[in-house]
Amino acid sequence: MTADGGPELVQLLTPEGERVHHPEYDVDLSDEQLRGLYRDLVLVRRVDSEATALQRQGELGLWAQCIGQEAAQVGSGRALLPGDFAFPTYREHGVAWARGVQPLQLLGLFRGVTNGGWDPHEHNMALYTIVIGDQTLHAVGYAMGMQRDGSDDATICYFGDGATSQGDVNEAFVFSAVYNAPVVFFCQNNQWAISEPLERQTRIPLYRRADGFGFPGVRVDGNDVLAVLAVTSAALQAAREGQGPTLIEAFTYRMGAHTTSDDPTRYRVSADLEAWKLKDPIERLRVYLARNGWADHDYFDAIDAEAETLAIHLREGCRSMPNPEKTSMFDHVYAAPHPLVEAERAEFAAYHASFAGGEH
Amino acid sequence: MTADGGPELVQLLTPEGERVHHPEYDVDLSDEQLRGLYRDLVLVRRVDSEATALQRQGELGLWAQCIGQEAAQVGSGRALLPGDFAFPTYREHGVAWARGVQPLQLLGLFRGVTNGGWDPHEHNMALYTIVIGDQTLHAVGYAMGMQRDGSDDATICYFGDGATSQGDVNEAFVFSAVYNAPVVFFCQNNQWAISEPLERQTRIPLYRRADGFGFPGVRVDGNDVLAVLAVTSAALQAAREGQGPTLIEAFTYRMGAHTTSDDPTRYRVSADLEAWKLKDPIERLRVYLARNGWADHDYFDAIDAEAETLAIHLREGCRSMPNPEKTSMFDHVYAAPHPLVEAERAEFAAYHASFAGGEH
Amino acid sequence: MAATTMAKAINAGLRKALENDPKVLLMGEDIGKLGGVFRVTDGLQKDFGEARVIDSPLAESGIVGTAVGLAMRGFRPVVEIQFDGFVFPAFDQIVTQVAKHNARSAGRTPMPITIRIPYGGGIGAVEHHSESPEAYFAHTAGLRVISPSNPLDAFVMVQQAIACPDPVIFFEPKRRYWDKADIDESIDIASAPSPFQARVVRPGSSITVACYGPMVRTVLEAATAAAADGTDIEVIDLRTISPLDVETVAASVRRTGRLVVVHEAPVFLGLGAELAARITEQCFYSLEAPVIRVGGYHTPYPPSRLEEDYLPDLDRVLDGVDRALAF
Amino acid sequence: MAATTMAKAINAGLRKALENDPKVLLMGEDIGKLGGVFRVTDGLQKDFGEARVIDSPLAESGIVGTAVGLAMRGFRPVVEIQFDGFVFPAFDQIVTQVAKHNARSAGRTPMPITIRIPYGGGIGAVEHHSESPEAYFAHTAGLRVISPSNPLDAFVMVQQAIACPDPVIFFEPKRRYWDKADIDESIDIASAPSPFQARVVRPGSSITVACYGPMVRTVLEAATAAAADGTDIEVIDLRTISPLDVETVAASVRRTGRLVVVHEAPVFLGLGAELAARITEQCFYSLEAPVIRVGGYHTPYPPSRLEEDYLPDLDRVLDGVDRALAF
Ligand SMILES: Cc1ncc(C[n+]2csc(CCOP(=O)(O)OP(=O)(O)O)c2C)c(N)n1
Ligand SMILES: Cc1ncc(C[n+]2csc(CCOP(=O)(O)OP(=O)(O)O)c2C)c(N)n1
Ligand SMILES: [Mg+2]
Ligand SMILES: [Mg+2]
Repeated sequence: MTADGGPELVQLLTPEGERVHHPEYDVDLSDEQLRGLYRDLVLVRRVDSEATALQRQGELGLWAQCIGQEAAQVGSGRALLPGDFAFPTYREHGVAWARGVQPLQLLGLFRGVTNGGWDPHEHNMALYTIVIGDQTLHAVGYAMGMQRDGSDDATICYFGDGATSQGDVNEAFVFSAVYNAPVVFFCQNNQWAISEPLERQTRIPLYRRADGFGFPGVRVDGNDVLAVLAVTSAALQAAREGQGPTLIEAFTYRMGAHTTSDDPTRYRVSADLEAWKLKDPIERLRVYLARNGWADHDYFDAIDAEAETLAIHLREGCRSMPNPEKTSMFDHVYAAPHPLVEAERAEFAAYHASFAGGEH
Repeated sequence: MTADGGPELVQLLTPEGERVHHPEYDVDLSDEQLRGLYRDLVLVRRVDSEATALQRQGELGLWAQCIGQEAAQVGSGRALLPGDFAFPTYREHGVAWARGVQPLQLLGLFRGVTNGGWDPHEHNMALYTIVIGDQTLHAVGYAMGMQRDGSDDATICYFGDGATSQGDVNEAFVFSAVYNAPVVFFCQNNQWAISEPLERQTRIPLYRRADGFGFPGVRVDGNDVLAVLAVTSAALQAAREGQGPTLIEAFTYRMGAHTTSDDPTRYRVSADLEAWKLKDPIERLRVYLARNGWADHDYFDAIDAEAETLAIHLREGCRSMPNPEKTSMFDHVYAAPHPLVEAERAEFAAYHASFAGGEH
Repeated sequence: MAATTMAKAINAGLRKALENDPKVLLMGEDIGKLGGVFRVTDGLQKDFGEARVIDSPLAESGIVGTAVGLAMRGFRPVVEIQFDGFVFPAFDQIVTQVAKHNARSAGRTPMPITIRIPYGGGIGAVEHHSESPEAYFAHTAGLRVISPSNPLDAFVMVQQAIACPDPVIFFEPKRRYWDKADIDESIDIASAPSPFQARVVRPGSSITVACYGPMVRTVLEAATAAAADGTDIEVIDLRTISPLDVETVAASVRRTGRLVVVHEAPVFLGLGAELAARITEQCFYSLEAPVIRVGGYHTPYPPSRLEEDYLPDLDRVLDGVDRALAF
Repeated sequence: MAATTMAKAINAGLRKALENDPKVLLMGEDIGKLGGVFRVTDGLQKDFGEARVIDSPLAESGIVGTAVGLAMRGFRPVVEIQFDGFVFPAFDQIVTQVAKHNARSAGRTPMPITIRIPYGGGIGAVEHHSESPEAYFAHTAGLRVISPSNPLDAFVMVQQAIACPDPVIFFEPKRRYWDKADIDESIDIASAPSPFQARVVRPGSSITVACYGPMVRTVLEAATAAAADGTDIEVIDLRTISPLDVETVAASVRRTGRLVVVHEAPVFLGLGAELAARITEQCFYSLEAPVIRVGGYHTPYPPSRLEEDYLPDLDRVLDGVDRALAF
């Protein structure tokens, strides 16, 4: 497996912050837009690191860090139009950011106060999905719905390198190809599925999986927000135009642990991490902006300050996030009244009432 | 989709019975071996038609015909060595024949006297598998076992065009590729999954599915027993040599109904059937043998007579196949004693004893 | 429609649902031109088009998983699983997604999905074509599980399932597909009895027998036979497996003092266990005998030549009744 | 080994199995270098090699499906499902193949497969990491389902599961992974008590409470508390869920006259239903109260901040005991 992504890697901004050209893909962004992307990346990283800290402080039960993958997430998230619909895994904090989900809303699930967190319809983004691969079929179904509505929106569906081994993901490929559904499969190949390296999932580059199902696959530098934006926009456009699915493999790296419960020192060498640090998605954009005079120290400082404010907001918001009502677990199990659930709710309430004044 | 299999189709014997050459694949068979294949095809077809008749007569509950697919089954089945292991669907009567399973043993399942029928270890052939795709993973696991045993045998795994949509089949592709398992995936693309044409499963030729998983795929004329033999032998050889899996798509046609319960006139036109009749697997071999003087009328007549004898044997054997003992349903649910099953068996026996002399 | 089979009744119900709600979609294997292996969807693709009556790839998880997405988009998918034994590849999507989506999203992405499953034995089929897996679904919070026993219920209940805002597993007793009854197609499903209620289909005073789906006809036949011997069986067609209408059964047991539960599914952890536990708790002082369960054995469904011995029949029902009365 | 955690005890059991039988293989996600997310397989790949301790692709159906093939080839695969909520993608292979192979082949292709599943709640985890799906498997003929409650049982039972010629679903109570006990590693598993038998872990005379896995400790604590109030609870650790050791429970109930069943899994169609139905049938005249069930609700497992309210705890066990005694 090519450690550097190989010649097929679409790149528009080198790790050194140089703008390069690609025969097929390009973006044309104003300096304001570029600064906007930079801001996104920095704020997303700050959300991520703050949440990690909150987990260490016992405020969250768990956190799945996205550090290193911000460009893949922000680049693809920013390629979406409002009518598009995103289906994330549990790590797409950058996509959520781009879809306008409030960072605080991401924390509820990890704090254990909800299994959801936001209104999927408000943001056109599904809830985080923990069971690997399940959401890929939902994305295809949603896209089939778009077809039937005659809309020219598309769905985008996120999953990891490990997920490509799941039957459901491959069924999603089948269904999308057969129905020519307007869906973009966005695989963040961060090289690891917990402790398992890519070689445990495939013996060829993942973007080539699409060949087997008859739709295009492309490998993009997942740490290059411009390339990701360009490639995702093109794939979404193709979907809108009725050309069906595309598989994008965003070649990136999980800079952190799998989650805060994980200890990557057991299974990977730090040299890898060091090598990938040189490809940091934020640094290259910073250099590019600075070199072209589109942003200066003041600007960068201002963003850092904004990030700090956001972190404080997050910290305070998280700490003051109330526990759910005990009986809320009986809510919404069904949309229509259900006698067993109602009976259990009543028993539960009566039982707790019997402790009134006590510890319960 | 190319109706004739397209230029990528490996063929060694044309529908007109002409021997053609292929740059990659060949077989070198004696005239005796060729006659042996002819005999296989004719006898398998006779088994199939007799079983169909037995179903019509009420002796079988169901029959899944293999007519039209004999060359795909016999050609691949004859490519196997004794130590290889075959994993069939429910239609591989020709493979079973090649593995030495007695035709009568095939009938038990369709007659409803067993859910099995033969000893998988005796024939190195698994039992028929009805739930689509499940057996593909078994084949990979078995092949992984062969690797661990240090044997140089291989497994072959049968499935249909429809099955390629199942998650399990794609997971089998993943596992086989990752572990480089000695397995040959043999897909009989008979153009239909009950009433659904190939287009409901894929938008590109099925042999290309392998591209997505990083192992070779090849499309062979499934009605050409020589080409199937050649291609399967090569794939098995590659597996033995440690080159891992191959996907073979045998391009063929389901000449009959899906099963005896099916009515294909509801969903397909008879013109197709007529076109495929011209590609009959038996006829082309017959012409080839006759033209080269390797077999004459007497030989063909003798084979037909043998087929007739086999049919009589089958008919009589089927009719006299005893019903299983009532209590046999409690046998083998577990390999070790199980108190609930034993209690239910005892209750069952006592209950039936209570009707002694009556209708039960 | 006079003398309509259950298969045709469900077809008529599906047709009504397709007519009345443009968001209703059908999806499954072979449901289009073929009209399904039991012809339940016969003619619907012709009349409603391929966009609404969708032949799917051969992948049950794919069928259910895309239905989840369609439901999120505002559709009401009605999916067909071809046979009971083929629902398991979709089990993850059903248990993990279909059942939990409404709760997870606090009601924002309800799953008004109907999963039709022909189930049960008695048709002489090969392995995996005769199973009764309803307990797996009934144990799963978030799902509703119902099963009609006769053509009229089938016609109404399938429409009610589709109209329900919750996911409904709709078990069709395949061996009753050809049972016939008169059906008044003008029935208003909103004013018809709720599908989540049991029904006393034969009042009686000696003992209560609860059953559902394919067993209702069997139990009614047993009741007729028992009547000749002076045993007056009250027969309850549960109709709904989850939620379970315990009240209707309890009311009956309080009068009769005895209960037999009959289903084709294996007894061990089958629905009879739950009903027995609840009725015993609710009617402890009324019960003159423990709840007796008659059902399938703790074995795989046997080859078809043995299915008559596996399936509860009139005699086994009566044997269960006798055992309860012997206490 | 003095004061060994359950996680380490299972590790030791797996090690013994790998040592004693070259046909034993381990397979699962992250079980190699990482040693599993709970470190239960820690060090085993290092010592037994990648051919015997196999990190698998991320696909549960693939794991179980290939295990079926390995078993046919004569191996004894021990597969790990990372968490309870991730077993469902493998459900088809388990129910359709693992459970039925021995019967289908008339005993020629037994499935000596062990499927290890860390299960249950109480560890503050996110969705799908705290479920108790044992009823799905117990309802399935052909499977055996067991669950240890303490390190010593875990050490012995995992080896017995592996040695068993039948497929065993081995449910590991993950919140008890860090409970400690002394373990005598020289124990001969053949002469140890069968894993398919329940055990009275605290004799008592007032009432019987049956439980298994993570609830045993909870129930024992409740029994201690109750003893102070003069209620003498007999606690039975069922250990085996299928087959269910009804006899041991019945013998106890015949003495105490009352039974409470406790499990984390939802009550509706949970194991308590089956035990209640059977005990009521077998001890009808001994029971002074209906069998009371204490367990999970008919809801998805709630977010972790609510799990203490969802899970049966000491108070809820005592409440169940009180309700039974109140009859
Ligand atoms: C069906 C299922 N199996 C196992 C898990 C446990 N698990 C959570 S994340 C993970 C690895 C995922 O790897 P990948 O798809 O590469 O995504 P990444 O975490 O690297 O973003 C595993 C095995 C799960 N959540 N779902
Ligand atoms: C999981 C599953 N779903 C559905 C079925 C019902 N079924 C039996 S055969 C079949 C079509 C199979 O088509 P294909 O794979 O092309 O094989 P063929 O029958 O053409 O040989 C279907 C849908 C099944 N047996 N298993
Ligand atoms: Mg990854
Ligand atoms: Mg086919």
